[in-house]
Amino acid sequence: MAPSPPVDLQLAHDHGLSTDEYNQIVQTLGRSPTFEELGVFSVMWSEHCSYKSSRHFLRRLPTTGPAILQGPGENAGIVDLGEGLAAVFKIESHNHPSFIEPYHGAATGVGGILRDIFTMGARPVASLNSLRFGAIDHPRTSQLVKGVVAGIGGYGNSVGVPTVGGEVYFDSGYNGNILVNAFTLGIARADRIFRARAAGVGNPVIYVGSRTGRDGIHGASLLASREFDERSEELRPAVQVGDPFTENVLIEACLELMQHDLIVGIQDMGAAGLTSSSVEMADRGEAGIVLTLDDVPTREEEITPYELLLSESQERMLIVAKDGCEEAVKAVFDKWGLQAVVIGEVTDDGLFRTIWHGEEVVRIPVPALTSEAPVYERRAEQPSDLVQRQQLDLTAFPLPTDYAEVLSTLVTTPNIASKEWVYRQYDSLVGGNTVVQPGSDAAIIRLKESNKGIGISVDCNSRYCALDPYRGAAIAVVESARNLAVSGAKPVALSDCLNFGNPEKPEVMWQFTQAIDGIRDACEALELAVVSGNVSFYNETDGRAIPPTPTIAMVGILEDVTQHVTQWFKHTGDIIVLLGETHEELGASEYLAVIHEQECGVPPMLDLEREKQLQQICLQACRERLFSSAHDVAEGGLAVALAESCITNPHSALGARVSLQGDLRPDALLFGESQSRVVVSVQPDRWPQLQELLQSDGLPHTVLGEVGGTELEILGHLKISAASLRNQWRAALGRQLT
Amino acid sequence: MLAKVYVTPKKAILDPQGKAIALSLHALAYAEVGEVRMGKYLEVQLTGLSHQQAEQRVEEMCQRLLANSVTEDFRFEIVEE
Amino acid sequence: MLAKVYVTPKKAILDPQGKAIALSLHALAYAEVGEVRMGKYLEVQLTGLSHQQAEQRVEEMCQRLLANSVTEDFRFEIVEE
Amino acid sequence: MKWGIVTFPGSNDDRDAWYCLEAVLGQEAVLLWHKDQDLQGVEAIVLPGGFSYGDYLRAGALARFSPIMHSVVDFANAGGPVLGVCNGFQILCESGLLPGALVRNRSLSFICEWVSIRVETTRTRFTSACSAGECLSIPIKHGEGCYVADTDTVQSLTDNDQIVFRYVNETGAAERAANPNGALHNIAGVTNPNGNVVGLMPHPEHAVEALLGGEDGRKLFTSVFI
Ligand SMILES: Nc1ncnc2c1ncn2[C@@H]1O[C@H](COP(=O)(O)OP(=O)(O)O)[C@@H](O)[C@H]1O
Ligand SMILES: [Mg+2]
Repeated sequence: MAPSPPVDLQLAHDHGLSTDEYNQIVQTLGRSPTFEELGVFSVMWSEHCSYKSSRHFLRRLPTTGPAILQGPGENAGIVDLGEGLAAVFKIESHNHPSFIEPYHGAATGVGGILRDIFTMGARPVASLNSLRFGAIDHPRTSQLVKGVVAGIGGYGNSVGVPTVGGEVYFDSGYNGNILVNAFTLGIARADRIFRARAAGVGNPVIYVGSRTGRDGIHGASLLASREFDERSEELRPAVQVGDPFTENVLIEACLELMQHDLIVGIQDMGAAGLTSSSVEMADRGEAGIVLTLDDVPTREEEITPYELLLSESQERMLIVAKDGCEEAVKAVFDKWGLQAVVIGEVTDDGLFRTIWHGEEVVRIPVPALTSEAPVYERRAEQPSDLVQRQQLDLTAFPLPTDYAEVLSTLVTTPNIASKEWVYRQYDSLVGGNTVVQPGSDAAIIRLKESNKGIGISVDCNSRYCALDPYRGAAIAVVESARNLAVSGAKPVALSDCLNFGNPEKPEVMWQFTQAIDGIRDACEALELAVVSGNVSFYNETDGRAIPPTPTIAMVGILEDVTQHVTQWFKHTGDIIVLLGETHEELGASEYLAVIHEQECGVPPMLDLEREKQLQQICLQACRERLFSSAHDVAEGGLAVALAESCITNPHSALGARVSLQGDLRPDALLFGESQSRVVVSVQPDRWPQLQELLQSDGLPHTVLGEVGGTELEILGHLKISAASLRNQWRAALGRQLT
Repeated sequence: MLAKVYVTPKKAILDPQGKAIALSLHALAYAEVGEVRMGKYLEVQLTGLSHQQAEQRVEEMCQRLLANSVTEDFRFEIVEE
Repeated sequence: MLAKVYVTPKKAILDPQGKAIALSLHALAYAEVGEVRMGKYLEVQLTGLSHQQAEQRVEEMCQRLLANSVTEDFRFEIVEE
Repeated sequence: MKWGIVTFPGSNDDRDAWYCLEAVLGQEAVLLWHKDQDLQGVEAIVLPGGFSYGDYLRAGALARFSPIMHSVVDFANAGGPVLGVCNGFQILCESGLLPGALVRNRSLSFICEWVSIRVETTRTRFTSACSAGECLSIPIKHGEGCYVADTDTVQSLTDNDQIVFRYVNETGAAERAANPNGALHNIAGVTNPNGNVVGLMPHPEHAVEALLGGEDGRKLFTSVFI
């Protein structure tokens, strides 16, 4: 085996550590670190594991509430569902790996988030994903989309967790950095939550799951460097490849294990594998941990202790068992054909220690890797060109002559076109709980154990965020909440995935802090808590950062799942009503971007009080079963929302005849994206009751017209066959992805 | 002319299929079986190329499409039929 | 000892993967490409067998597990390393 | 009536089939572990959907050798009703209990959607409660559901009335456009000569509750016990 290289400042730099950080390490240890220790520090102090640039600002987010059982800090957040049940959920990014190898990158992203959920004792019951790709005509986009979607399906379908929703956007801002954010929700018994704690001196530390290979080792550049170049090509770090079959049995085995009283703590091995899992468990348990690396099951010969500590091989878990329960634990995993090996024990010395060939190669105080890791309050500065990009002079844009033409162009633009091409490749039914499949504003699943249901929606309009990160992030929160409210699910908590560029750049840091404040203010107004999340920085290529993308995954509850509502028109003769008001707002709209090829102006203004009022009304109307359909107005504005109400029924199209009042520019009236608006349809005999509700509450609303016929007609503006519009809308994405 | 292309998972890359197949063979009492690796085998019909051109074109096809350079190795042979 | 096993789709069975690859190759302007067939290539490590035993054992593995007689043909070679 | 649902490692819809039978249809249902041989006296068996052994090598190829399959084969040969759904259908073909094989979808991609299938024969244990020509709305979710068999096999399937379901359009016609995966003659399910072993790609256990999109799948199960 090749000898470890000498540890010096240069090597520290190769590991991505700054000079100050290296000095802090030497100071903490009172000596220079070993090669293995340097590796451990470099991963534990990496942005990914330490949140060193974001931690300070994340403290601003509201994280508590009556229904919140677990906020940020554990593997996932937990919400109380009542009746002794809890929802465990989190969203996580797998952006960089997915760009390098779309299939395996996306697949292992799904595998990783699943482990975060079942490690807490929850059975995963629903996954969603939020995807961002470059311009659809960019040479790499098509292959990336196909690879990512196949990877999400390939893993999720096989592992047996339904993929019930998500979002996909295309924007040239992602040409060099795609985003793959994966969300999973699991159901646990509120009194049977498991946490990632190492406690009880002498308790055995047990390694379970796949063997360790050289997958995704972080010191890639290093291993390929001078000291090692006699090592052959195969010894280079390898991309992680997921094994959904192993994950499938790992889930069953872990959930079965948790039925018995055998373990103290359990943690998945995610980023920085063995190192972060054991260090985090020791940290949470305020204990120490010692591992004998020689006992770690390996896939290849000649793996070094450095590689064992940093490998990111998939489908592995770390368990702290009760002393004496080793055999019982092994028996459970053996039943499922999995390996369980004791590799260490819990200590009281507060140290992370690892032994290799009888020698101590790592000896680090646990807090040095966690609470005492560097935290940066980086400089934030508004981008110099922002004000200029926010300018918008509508008089510069001539009114279109054919609005029907504009509408069909909009419903076939990749960001609005049907995502059926994507979600039909996902098993959205396994588990037998899917009440509303992909295709409506929110996914709805039922709880077998009760009458309740859960609604989930992921949203972020990154064009809004690029032009105003504060308002854009606030809108992401209210839109995902609105998607739930119009579906009958009361929003309770969210998980956020904050995707940004290089935080060492003041403009990026400014976008980040603005987005945090936007999320905070929207959450406080709507009484929502952030219970889990993930930060992904350095989404940047050749100095070009992605548009700020704070993806919001919102979870809501239906007390009675049969009260859910879908977005498409149901019956001829139903009355169509617009809830909310339309203003002359075309800034940052899909209409400007697609029809006038301009991405400028400010996003629509947001009145949080009005939004709250709207959502409460929608929830009450759903409870009283007043809506035949309800669909929030988003990209493409009112005309597109009406069109979607006509054409998104999975089986067929249904026409409508409406007239829009208002002395706005027609294009703003039709395609403006004013917030806090919902298109609903109501059976005539229920309209009086709804009208009374709206009037007593003083929510602005307008009767637009009536459902029926084969055409969508917006009097004085357009008339178009609903069936043909539906066909164009369904075929558009697949056609453009050739 | 026929190109026989063999695409195999890189040595250090996990091969879940090979692993599962090996386990099943053991279960079927083929104790003699050690590691199993599973890859792809492609037969590509070619026309109107010299052997040398074929060599160079197929090499290129493998790099561009037939093999995933991140996870797979490839080798091929050109045979006249 | 190593068994190299080649599993190919029967001529009668349509091979959508091979077809798709041929199309992509044409799209990449490899006009010389005719039909493409895609099959599996397995490498099975063997220990403690005579060459003859290996021949007979691997034949059996193919018939029982590695190939599906309805849709696939197989052939293999045993190589000493 | 007592049903057994086999859990292979990687089975996914085993719990769904159990819930369908036990909770929705009020049957007694037990999960049978793939390593066991004892069928616990069940009177009907379901080989569920999912990805047994990850579908590695070929869907169903590895599961077929699980110890429990010996008992399932004996049970089937003795005339016991056996239903193979999706991966279960693939396992039945791999183990020779049903003719033909299932290969990659023509589109090469996984497909999850509700489809319409037409009942071609009511003489099987799982279609006796249906009427011939009746169309059922049932979801499919598979990547390897393209049914293939050689010409002689197809001929004998036709001659012996062994084709049980075909994919059809909304008017009940088995046209090409209604074929989601390229299956030969739109075949969605087949049976053995006896009619006691049935395999199909669609998931009847996922079409038994109105709340979840439809109840047409019930008939396949009620056929056995009513
Ligand atoms: N990547 C995806 N995976 C699964 N479903 C998706 C994906 N992208 C979009 N969908 C589904 O397509 C429908 C439309 O998506 P979208 O237009 O983003 O909805 P909304 O604008 O209401 O948030 C939703 O039901 C969504 O769940
Ligand atoms: Mg919406």
